[in-house]
Amino acid sequence: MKSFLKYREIWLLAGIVVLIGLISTRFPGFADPANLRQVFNDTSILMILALGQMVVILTRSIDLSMASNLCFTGMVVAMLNAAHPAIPIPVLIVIALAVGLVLGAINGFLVWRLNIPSIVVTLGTLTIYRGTTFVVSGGAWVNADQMSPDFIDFQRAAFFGLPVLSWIAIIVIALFFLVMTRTAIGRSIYAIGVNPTASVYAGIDVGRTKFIVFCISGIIGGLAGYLWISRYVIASVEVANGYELNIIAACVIGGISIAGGIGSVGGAVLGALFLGIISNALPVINISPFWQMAISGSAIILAVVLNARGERRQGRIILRKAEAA
Amino acid sequence: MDTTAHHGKVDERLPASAPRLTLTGISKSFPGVRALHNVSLSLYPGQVTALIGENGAGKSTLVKIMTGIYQPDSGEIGIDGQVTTLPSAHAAFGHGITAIHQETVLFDDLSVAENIFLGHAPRTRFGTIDWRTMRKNAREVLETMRAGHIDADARLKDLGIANKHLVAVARAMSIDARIVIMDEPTAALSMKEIEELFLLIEFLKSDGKAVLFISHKFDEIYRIADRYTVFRDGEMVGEGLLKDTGQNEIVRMMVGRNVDHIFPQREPKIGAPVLSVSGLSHPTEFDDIGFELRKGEILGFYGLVGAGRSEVMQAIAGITRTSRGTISLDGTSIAPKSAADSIEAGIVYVPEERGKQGVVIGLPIFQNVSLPSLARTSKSGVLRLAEEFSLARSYTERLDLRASSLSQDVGTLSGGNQQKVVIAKWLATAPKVIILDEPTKGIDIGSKAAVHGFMAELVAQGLSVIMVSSELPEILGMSDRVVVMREGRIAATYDNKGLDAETLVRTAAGIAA
Amino acid sequence: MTDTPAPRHIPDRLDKPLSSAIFSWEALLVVIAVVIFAVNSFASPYFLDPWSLSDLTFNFTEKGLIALAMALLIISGEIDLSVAAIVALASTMMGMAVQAGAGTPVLVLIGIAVGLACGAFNGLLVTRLGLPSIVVTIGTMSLFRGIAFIILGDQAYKGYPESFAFFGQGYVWWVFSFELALFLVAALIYWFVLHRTSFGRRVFAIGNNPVACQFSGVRVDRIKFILFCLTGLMSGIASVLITSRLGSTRPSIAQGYELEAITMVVLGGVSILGGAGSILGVVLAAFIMGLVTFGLGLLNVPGIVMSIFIGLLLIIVIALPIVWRRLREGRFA
Amino acid sequence: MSFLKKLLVTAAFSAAMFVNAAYAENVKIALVVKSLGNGFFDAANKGAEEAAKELGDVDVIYTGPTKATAEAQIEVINSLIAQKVNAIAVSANDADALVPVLKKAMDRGITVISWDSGVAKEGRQLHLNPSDTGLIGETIIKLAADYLPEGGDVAILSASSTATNQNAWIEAAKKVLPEKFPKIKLVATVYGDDDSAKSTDEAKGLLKSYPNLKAIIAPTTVGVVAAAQVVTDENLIGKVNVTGLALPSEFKKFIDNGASQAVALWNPIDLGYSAIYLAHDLAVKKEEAKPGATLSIGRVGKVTLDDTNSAAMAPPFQFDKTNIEKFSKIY
Repeated sequence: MKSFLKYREIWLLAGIVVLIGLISTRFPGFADPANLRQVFNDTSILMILALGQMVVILTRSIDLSMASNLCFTGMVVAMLNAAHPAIPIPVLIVIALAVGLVLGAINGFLVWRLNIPSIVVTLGTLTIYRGTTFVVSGGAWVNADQMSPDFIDFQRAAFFGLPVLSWIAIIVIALFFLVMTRTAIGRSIYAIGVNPTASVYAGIDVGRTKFIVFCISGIIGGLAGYLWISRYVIASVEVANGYELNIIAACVIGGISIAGGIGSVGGAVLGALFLGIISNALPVINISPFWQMAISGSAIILAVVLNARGERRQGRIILRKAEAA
Repeated sequence: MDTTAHHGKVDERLPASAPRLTLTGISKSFPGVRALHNVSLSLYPGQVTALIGENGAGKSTLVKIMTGIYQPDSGEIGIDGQVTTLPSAHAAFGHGITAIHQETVLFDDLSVAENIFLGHAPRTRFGTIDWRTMRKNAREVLETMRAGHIDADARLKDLGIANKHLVAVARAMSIDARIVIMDEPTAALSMKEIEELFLLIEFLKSDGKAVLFISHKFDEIYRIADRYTVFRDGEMVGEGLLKDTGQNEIVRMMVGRNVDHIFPQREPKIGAPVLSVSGLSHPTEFDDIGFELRKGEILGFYGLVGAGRSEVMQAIAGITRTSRGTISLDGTSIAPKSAADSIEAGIVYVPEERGKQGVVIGLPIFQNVSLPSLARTSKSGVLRLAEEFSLARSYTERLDLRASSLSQDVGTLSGGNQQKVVIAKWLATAPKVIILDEPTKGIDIGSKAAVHGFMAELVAQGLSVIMVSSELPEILGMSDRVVVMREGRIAATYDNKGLDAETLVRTAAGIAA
Repeated sequence: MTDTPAPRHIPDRLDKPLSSAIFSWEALLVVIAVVIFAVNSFASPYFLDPWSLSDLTFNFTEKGLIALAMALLIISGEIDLSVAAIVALASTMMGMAVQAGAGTPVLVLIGIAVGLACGAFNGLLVTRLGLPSIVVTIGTMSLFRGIAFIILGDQAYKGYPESFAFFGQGYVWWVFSFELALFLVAALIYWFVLHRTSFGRRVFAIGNNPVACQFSGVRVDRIKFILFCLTGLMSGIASVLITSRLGSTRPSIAQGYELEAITMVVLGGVSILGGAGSILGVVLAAFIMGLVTFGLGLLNVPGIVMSIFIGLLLIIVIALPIVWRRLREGRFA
Repeated sequence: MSFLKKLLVTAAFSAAMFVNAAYAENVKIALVVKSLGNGFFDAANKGAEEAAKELGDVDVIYTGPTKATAEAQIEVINSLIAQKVNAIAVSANDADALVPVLKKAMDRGITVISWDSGVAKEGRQLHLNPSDTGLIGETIIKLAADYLPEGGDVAILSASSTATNQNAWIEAAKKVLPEKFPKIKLVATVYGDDDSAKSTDEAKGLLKSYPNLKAIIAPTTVGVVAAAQVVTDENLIGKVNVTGLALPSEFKKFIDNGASQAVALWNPIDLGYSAIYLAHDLAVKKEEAKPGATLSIGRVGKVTLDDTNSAAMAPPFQFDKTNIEKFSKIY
C-alpha cells in the first residue's frame, strides 16, 4: 500500500476526484457520467498533445513549436479539404501526420545534427511555422462552410457511446503506454533523460533518439492539427496561439520532470485532464472566466512545489537505524 | 628516451591462447592535444590485464576508443583475429565489449532489472519488452553472482554504491560480454566491497572473459591482474606479466624516473588548538562530533565511504546545515551559514569531486583562482584584473601549474593540473585551516607526491590541515593524529605514533579488537 | 622531491589571432545589422529619415530593457517566462493608482515596485524551494496576468496624467526618445555590471558551475534572487514605458513579450545553457530585431512574415558557427 | 560595382517592386484592420479597392497585425507614418491605446479616421460607425426575441473583453432590454476572445450552466460560428437558437442546418468603401470633420457627424433562410 501511494499519479488522480467533488457541490450535474465523458472528449486534444510533449521533455528537451505545427498542419489539411473535398478523411489524416512529421523532423534534425539546444531551435521554428502558415494561406481563413461535412463530422461520429475524437485519444494513450513501457525506444527515451552519458555507453544513440522524439511530437502536432481544425471548424493563423505553454503546463502538473527522465503516460493524461476540468468547470460554477488564468497558474506552481517535495531525497537511514537500535 | 621505457616489450612467456582483442598502432589527436600515439594493447580470455599510467597518460581515451565513443585517427582493432571497426557505442556493444566506469554510469531512476537489460531486453513475440522474463533473468544473473540480495525491482537510486557496481557487473554478464573494461571500479568502495568485487572479477575470469582493469592502486593490481600495460604521455612504454615485474619497475615506467619515497619527512611543530568542534550534529548524516585541530597539525579523518566524514567537513565549511553543536576558531565561536562565512573566517574546504565541486569549467584559470577572493581583488565591487592576475600567478606558479596562459579555459587542462588550480583557488583566500577531502583521489603518483609535499609545506608555515582520506597509507604517512568515524559518529581518535593499519580498519568497521 | 623544476612563468593571456575577433559573435551581428540597414535603405525611400529611424527604436526599447536583465538571468542558468505578465500586472496596479488619484511620481514608483515584488516572488520560489525556473515562471506567468484579468476583467484603465505620457512618448533631444535614451543608459549600466564587477563575474561562474560556486563561497541563491528581482524591476520599468506609450491599461497588454525578449537574448549570443554571453551582443540583437521588423513594416509585410525572418535569423545565427567549425574540420554531420 | 552590392541592389529593388508596384504621386491611404485574414476585413478591402478605382488617384495599403493586439497595431501604424501615407483609416483593437500613436500621425499631417471599431475622440478626425450603436444593440436582442415569442433566457458570447465596439453594443443591448423586450432575460455575458477554442469552451459552459437557455447571441463572427457548431454538436438544434453578427459566407452552413434562424450584419464592402472615400475627402479636399457636418460618400450617400464626430451608416441587414444563399456569394 505504501509503495502504491508513492506514485504521484495516484495523488493527482485523488486531486482530480476532489476537484470534481468540489465542483459538484456548486454544480450537481458535473459528476454525471455523461458530463464526464464530455469533459474527456473536450480534453482529448490537450491529452494527445501533452503525450507528444512528454516524450520530448523526458529526453531533457522541450518542443515549443507544437502549437505552431498544429496551426500549420491544420491549415494545410483544411485548405486541401476546401480545394478537393473528394479526398477521403483517412487520407487527409495520413497527410496531417506526414506534414507534422516533416516539421518535427526539422526540429529533430537541428537538435541532432547541429547540436543546437532544443529550446532555441523550437523557439525559432515556433515563429517560422506559424509565419509559414500565413504565407501558405495568404492570410485567409478557411471557414466551416468551405470544409466538407465529412471533414467536420468524422471526429464527432459516436462509436460505442463515445465520439471518435475520444477514441482517438484513447488509442493514442494506449499506444504511448505500450511504446513507453514495452518497447526498446520507449525505455531508451527514459534512459537518456535519466543519464545521457550512461546511455551512450549502453549503446543508445542519444542524438538519433532525440531526433525520433521530435518526430513523435511532430506527428502528434500534425494529428492534433487536423483534430483541432475539424473541431473548431475554423482554420486561421491564430489557431492555438500560445497553446504551447498550456501543453507544457499539463505535463508539469502531470509530474513530468522538466529535468528529464521522470514522468509517465498516466501523469501526462491526468495533468491534461486537470487543466481540462478547470477550464470546463469555471463557466458552469459561475466563476468569472477572468479567474481561469490565475487558477491554472496557481495549480502549476502548486504542482511543481508538491512534485519537488516528493523528489527531495531522503536523508540516509544509517543514523535512524543506529538510534533505533 | 629513458632506458626503462621498453622493458619487457617482447615477452616470449605469453600464453599460447590467442588474444581476444588486439589494438595495434592506435593514434588519436584532439585539436592541440596528442592523446594517443601508436599504442598497442592485447586482452586475453580468462585473464585480467591492468592498464597503468599517470593521469593524462591516455587511458580514458583508449577506453573510449574501445567502447566506440571515439574513432582512432589511425591503427587497427582486431577481435578474435578479425580486423574490425567500432563506429559507435552500439557496435562495440554488439561485439560484447562493455565498460564499468569509475563513477558508476547507470540509470538512477530505472529499476535494477532494467539497468541490467537496457538495450537488450527480452522481447515477447510481438516485439515488445517482456518484463516478466526480464525480471526473472535479472534475478538469475544476480544469483549467479551471489548478489541475490539485490531486488530486481528496486530503483537503482535506492541502492548503495557497492550494489550499483554489482548491477553494472550483472549488466556485463547479461549481455554475455566477452570483454569487460573496469575503469577505476574500486575508487569509491570500502574494503569489504572491494573484496566482493575481486571475487566477481575472479568469477569473470573463470567464465573466460577478457578483463581490462584500470587502477592507481598497486596492491589491487598485484592482487587481481595477470599482466600489465603501462602508458606514459599517450605512448605505450611497457607490458608484461605482473609476476615477473616489481612494483618499483612499473612505477619507473609510469613516471619515467625513480620515485624513492612517497611521503615527505617532516618535523611537526604543533601549537595551540586552532579549531575546536563539539557536539556537532545533523538530523540524518552525523551525530555529536567533537574534535580539536591544532596549529601546524595534519589531522587525518579515516572511515569507510559513507561514514559521514565529508558531511562533517561540509558542515564546518558552512555548506551543510547542522542542527546542534558549536564550532570555534581561535577561541571565537562561529556559526557559518554558507561557504562564504567560513572562508571569511579562515576555514576552506577543498572538495572531493573536482569536476563538480571544484573547478568552474568555462571560466579561465585566473578567474577560477580569484573566485572565492573576489572581495579582495575588486574595489567596491569593480573588478581589478591586474590584481586578479597577480593573485592567480603567485599561487599557480608555486604549484607548478602547466598551462599556456592564465586566460586559458580551465576545462582544457588535464585532471592533475585542474586539481592544482583548485588548491590554488582556496589557498589564495589565505586560510587558517584547510580541509582537504580525498586530495589525491584519482590522481597519479607524481601529482600525489606533489600534493603531499605541498601539505607538508603548508603546515610548516603554520597552517592547520584536516585531511579526509580512505587510503590507509596516506592516512598513516601524513597524519599527526587520526580521527576514525563510523556510521556518523566518531569512533576513536589516535595519536599517529606506532599506529597500525589493522587498528584503524577494525575501528572503522566496528570490529572489536 | 629531489627534482622539482623551477617555477615556470605563465603569461596572463596569449595574443589571440585576429581571426578570433573577426569571427566573434558580436562581429557577426554587426555585419548582419549593417546588411539589413543597407537593404532597408535600398528597399524603402522612407527608411533613411531621422524620424523613421527614431520610430524604429520603439519596436524594441521596452523588450530590450527586459532582455538586458534577462541576459544576466540566462547567463546564470535560469530563465523568466513571466516578464510579460509582470508588465501586465504592474500596468494594472498603476491603473488602479490612477483611479485613486495618484500623480506621476507615485505611478512610476508603483510600476517599479510591483515589478520588483513579482521578480522577488519568482526568485523566492526558485531559490528557497529549489524549483526549476522554467516551470515556476510558466506558473507565475499565468498567475500574474490572471490577477490582472481578475482586477480589470473587461475594463480598461485610462486617464493617466499628462506628465506621465513623457516616458513612452517624450523626446530627450530632437529625435532621441526618452525610451531610447533609457535603453542605452540601462545597457551601459548592465554592461558595466556584467563585465566589470565582481557581481557579474559571479553570474558567469554560477552559470558554468553553480555547485563549485557554492563551495567557493559564492552566495549562489542570493545572486540568483537578485537577478530575478532585477528582471522583475526591468519589467516594471518596461511597464511604465509601455503604459505611458499606450496611455491606457488592458490586462492583455504586452502579450508575447517574453518570447521576444528571450529571442533577443539568444540572438545576442547568450548561451541558453548559461555561462556565456555579452551585453553588447544583446544590444546589437535588439537593434537587429528593430531593423528587421521596421524595415519589413515599411514594405507593408505583415508582422507574421517578419517573424519568419526573426526565427530563421535565430537558427541561422546559432547554426552558422557550428556549421562553419565543422566545415573547417572537414567533418560535416 | 562589386558582386555583393549588385546582389543587394537587386534584392532590394525586387523586394520593393514586389510589395508596392507604384510609387506614383497617388494619394496613399492605409486601411488598417484589427487582424489580417478575417473575412469581414477582406470584404471591407474589396470595398476599399472599389472606392480607390472610383476616385482614381488613390493607392490603398491594406494592412494590419496578424494578432489582434493594440501593440502590434501600433507597430503597423508607426511604419505607415514613416511611409508618409496621406491618410490612415483604422479599425482599432483598443480605443485608448492607439490614441498616442494616432495623435503623432495627425501631428505629422496625416489624416486619421477610425471605422468599424472606434478610437477615442482625440485620436482621430472622425469615426465611421458601421451602424448606429444603439441600433446594433437593439438588433442583436431583437434577432433572438423574434424567435422567442414566449420569452426566455438568453446569453451573450462576445469577442475579447477589450473589444471597443462589442462592448458598446452589449451596453446598448442591456439598455433597451427592460423596456422593449421584457420577456427576454439576459442571464450571462462571456468572452471568447475571438479565439475559436475559447469561444467553444465558453459556449459549452453556457449550455451547461443554463439548461433553460433559449438563445446565444454572439455579436462577433468568430464567436457566432463557434456557438453554432457547439449547438450542432450537442444536438440542440431547434432548442437553442444561435444569433448575432455573422458574415453570410462563413455562416451559411448554420442557417442551412437550423442552428440559427437569422443573423445580421452591415455591408462590410460598403464600410470599406466609405472609409476610404471619407479619408480621401478629408485628406485631399480638405473637408473639415466637425460636429453637424454632412459628408458625402460616393455611391453610398451621405452621413452626418454627431457631436463626437461620429457617423453611422445603414442599419444592420438581416440574413435568414430566404436570402443567405444570395449574400453568401458576395461577402
